[in-house]
Amino acid sequence: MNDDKTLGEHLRERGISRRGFMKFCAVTASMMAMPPSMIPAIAAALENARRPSVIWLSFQECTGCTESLTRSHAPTVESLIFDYISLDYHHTLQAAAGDHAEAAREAAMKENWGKYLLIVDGSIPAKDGGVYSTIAGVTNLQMLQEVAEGAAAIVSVGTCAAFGGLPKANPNPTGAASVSELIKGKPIINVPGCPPIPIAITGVLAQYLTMGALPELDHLGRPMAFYGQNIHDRCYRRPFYERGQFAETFDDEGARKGWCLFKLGCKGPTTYNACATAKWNDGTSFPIEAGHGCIGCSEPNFWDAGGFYNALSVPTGNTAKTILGAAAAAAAAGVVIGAVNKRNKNKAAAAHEPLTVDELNRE
Amino acid sequence: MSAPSVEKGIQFIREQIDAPVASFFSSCVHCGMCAEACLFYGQTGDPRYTPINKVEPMRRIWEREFTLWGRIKGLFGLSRKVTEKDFAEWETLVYDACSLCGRCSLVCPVGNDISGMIRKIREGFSAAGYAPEGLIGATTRAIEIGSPMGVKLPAVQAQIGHLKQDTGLEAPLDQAGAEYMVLLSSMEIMNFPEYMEAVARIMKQAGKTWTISSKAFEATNSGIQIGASDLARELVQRVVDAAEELGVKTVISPECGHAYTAIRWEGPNLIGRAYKFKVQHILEVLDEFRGQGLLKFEGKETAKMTFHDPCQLVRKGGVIKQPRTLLNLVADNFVEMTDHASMNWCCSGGGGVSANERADELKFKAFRQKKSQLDELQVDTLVTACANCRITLEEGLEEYEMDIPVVGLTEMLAEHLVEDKQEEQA
Amino acid sequence: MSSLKEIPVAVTYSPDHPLGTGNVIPILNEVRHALQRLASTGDSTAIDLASIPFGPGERDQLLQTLGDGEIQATLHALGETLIRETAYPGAWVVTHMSPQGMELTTHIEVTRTPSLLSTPQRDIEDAAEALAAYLHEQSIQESA
Amino acid sequence: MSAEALLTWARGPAFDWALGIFVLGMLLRLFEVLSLGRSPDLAEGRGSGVQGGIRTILTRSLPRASVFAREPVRIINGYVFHIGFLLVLLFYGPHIELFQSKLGLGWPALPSGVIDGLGVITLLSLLLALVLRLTSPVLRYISTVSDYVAWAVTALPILTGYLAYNHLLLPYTNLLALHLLSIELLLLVAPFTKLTHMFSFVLSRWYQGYQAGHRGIES
Repeated sequence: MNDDKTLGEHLRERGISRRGFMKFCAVTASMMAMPPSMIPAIAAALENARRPSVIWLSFQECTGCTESLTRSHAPTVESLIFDYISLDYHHTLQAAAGDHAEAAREAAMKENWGKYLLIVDGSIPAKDGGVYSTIAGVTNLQMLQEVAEGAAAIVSVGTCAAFGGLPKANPNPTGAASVSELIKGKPIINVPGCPPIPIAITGVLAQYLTMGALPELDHLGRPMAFYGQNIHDRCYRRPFYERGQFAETFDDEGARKGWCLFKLGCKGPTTYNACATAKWNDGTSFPIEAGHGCIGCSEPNFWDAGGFYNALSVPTGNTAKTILGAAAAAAAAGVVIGAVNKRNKNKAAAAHEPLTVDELNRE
Repeated sequence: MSAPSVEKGIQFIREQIDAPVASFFSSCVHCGMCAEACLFYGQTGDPRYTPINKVEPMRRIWEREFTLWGRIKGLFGLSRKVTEKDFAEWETLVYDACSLCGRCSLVCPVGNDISGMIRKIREGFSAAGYAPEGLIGATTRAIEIGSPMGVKLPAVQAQIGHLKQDTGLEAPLDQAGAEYMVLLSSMEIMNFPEYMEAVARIMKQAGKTWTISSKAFEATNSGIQIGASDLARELVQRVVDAAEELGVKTVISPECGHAYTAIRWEGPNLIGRAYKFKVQHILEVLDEFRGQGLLKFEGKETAKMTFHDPCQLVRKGGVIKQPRTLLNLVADNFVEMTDHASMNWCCSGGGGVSANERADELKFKAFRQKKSQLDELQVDTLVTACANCRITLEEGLEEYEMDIPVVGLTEMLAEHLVEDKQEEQA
Repeated sequence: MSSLKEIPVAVTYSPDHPLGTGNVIPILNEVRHALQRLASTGDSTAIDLASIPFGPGERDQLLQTLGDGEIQATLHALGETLIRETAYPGAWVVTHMSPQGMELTTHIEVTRTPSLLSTPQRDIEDAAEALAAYLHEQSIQESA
Repeated sequence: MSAEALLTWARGPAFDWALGIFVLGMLLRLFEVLSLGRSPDLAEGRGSGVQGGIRTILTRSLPRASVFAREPVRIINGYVFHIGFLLVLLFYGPHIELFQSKLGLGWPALPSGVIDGLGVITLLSLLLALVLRLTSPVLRYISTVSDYVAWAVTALPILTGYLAYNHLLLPYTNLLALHLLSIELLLLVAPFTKLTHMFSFVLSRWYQGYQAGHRGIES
């Protein structure tokens, strides 16, 4: 592949017709959650896009994010992009192994210093000097710091890289941290989810590649295009919530009728993601449509946010224990206070010197 | 001399604070409804007269001394001690601007007995030396002479003599074994001698034995009004001793509101035991006689008349139906005031206000409430069953130049008794 | 568990009473406005259905309501793309599929002719050139 | 602290502490009241104190006609607030879920839109209550700082709940956290203000009613 060619030239070289290119642009626009009116602009941008180098680092992760991406519903179109980008390092996908792999990474870094895109999945163990996870003898922490230094931008794919995810869950034995906690001074895009919706990953990559710019981000560094609205607001079960119709168990009448899953612990109201619109498995469905509440996987600390099956309005503590404890304390304190009050009253009564007429009449 | 008496006042208030008082203060939400029920606030618009504000010193003592929160606030200097200044400032609120009518207690949405608390806080004010002259004088006379107006036994004996002379009716003195012992209020001895005559007639027709005690003829109890339980106890004890010595079955409280409260409700609690006799208001007795068919009435008043409910008898005493039943026996044109029975308006002179000359101006202002009720009805005669109400009403009517005669219900009934002349002659 | 149908708890709905967002009617209204605009000013509109949340059955209901019109065309490039006019002429449904036959995106286009149907300028030029080249080659062969 | 962490804290330890202090505080207040005792009424009674107590607990919820005529707005507003507050508290689905999960006892919810409207009405009635408190000479005179604190901690949960439900001003996560925190503030403050009346009104009505019942008088 010739590095000097634009994406447009590259596609035509592969025999893609102009109609095919427009189709590609239409699909890409949809993928980036951009309105169809943007298709001509996207076409112009893609025509002139230059081939970037991408390094993908995987740390404390389960490969679910990579699975999500590679098994997404539009492999062919995406493969056009991934064929075009130079994915210079990715444990799972690359053919090279061992020293060869590391050498490839270092070569790519050197060659594209300051220009390559760094994608990270998995959290980074930061405790005890990062000894809990190493690759080729290098700690994840060190590798991240080295590679991040020369990156133009970083995309944290998945909740682990974005927010620490499961490795960071209580009691967080490895001191797992997110990329943004460890790397400062670089543009970082968080694409959280466990895993993220494939289209959110490809959409961000496509946008970076085509527009060469970072998308608009929310306060947690997530692209607004995919994480701008909460699940609850776009949920097709929202009308049931409005009417106060809730499934009480997973197999009751309400569950069968598709009523709101709020009471079963759905975290839709506090979760910002595109599941309700983009959906999963070729647009088939998403968790709520399948009958299970949202677990809020694209939010920080979702694992420790009070249990998947507790309604958001329900405090997470052991309320009965709290009440009993407080009542016991009250009983103990009450005995003391009662005794003090009684003593004060008895003292007052004992000290009572009857009021006399003489006293009344003194001046 | 003043500092220790304030201490005594605070200590007396402390003694009065019990679970009900604590619950009342815990419940108060400062909604201000009690003000809307209050005669004195209603006629002056002065927010200091809001009933719950009248017991503010008591609330502060309760909070400081009987709540954890108050103690914590005290540690940080966030709560003020009740001082001499407070006693001075609240004295008029506690005595002049409250007739203990109890209307506020009935409207309080959380059920606070505010008027009951004002009765209690007066214990501290009298002990601290912050009580009105008039009430101190009345109480002193009651203890030392036997009657707040200074009436002595010879005056009663003279009245008994006049009665015998004028009507031939007997009023037995110190007759052991009589069924009823009749108490009189000094007002009745001095201003309304008709009452004794009425009782004598009624008892005669009903065929009941009765007596007046030379040791305890006085029904009123200034100790209750000034809020000095130690003195009120002594006054109640005199009546109890006399009644038990004479062995009567029932003591009859006269047409006097607070006397009924004193002897009927507070008495046993003051002396610390139940009585060996019953206590009834004269209207209760009359209604009982009527029910038993012992009394026959003739002729009916045609004048338009209404009944002024004495607070202590009606709202706080529960004698509500009896006066109405009895009144209807002898009146053709009996009408009710808009707010009557349990929600009546006080005459403005109850709770010691009428004995407190300092409060006269305020009392007359407050009377405008009764005036407006009467203006609305346009009656010819005002009937009541409390000598204190009666004198307050008469004074108020005079002040506002209204010409409505005020009569006692017992006397009016006595006038309509069927006289058996022959029997009398025989 | 071998198939979805064996899961005992299923959300029950019928195509006549789809569950959910109530987005069908608003989108039909949007199409109506777009048609009016097209008629008066000639401006085209496109709606990406992927950006709109639907409840079960709602999308089907929308497409069923729009129905089928006179034209159906298939584009063969990067997989098939189905272009069909709806029962409301001027409103088109364009469905892009992958070479494996999976749906990628569906647009409702309100336009006189979907742009994919008209031949791109450069293709025409290329076609002219290609044809010229072909004829030229033929003439060489003939002369040879 | 991020909104997500704040929400987790508000739903977890913060709620436990607030509830614990609420229970402890309220029970202490109860002990404080009861420990003072009361002497029995030795006067010969005319009726049942118990009946009187129960009767007053029930009937004191209704206004006296003559006072109602003087202050209809204040009294009606009082009803609007209390009924509105209780309906929102007890009949909003997510609230019921809380009771159900903690008490094991649930009941049907009102439509959320109705609750939304009730929230507005309740909030307006609280505003009116504040205006009345500030404009009525009596209320202004007897009001203390504590009254305004009690007003504020009562209004906040309704306000934040309304904002959260309607996704106004802030993201829902922040608002839900604030809503929970405002409730926790209410729980913390309640035992130390007049808000104790939520329980003690039963006692005070009982005491007056008991005495009245015993004496056979109205209350």
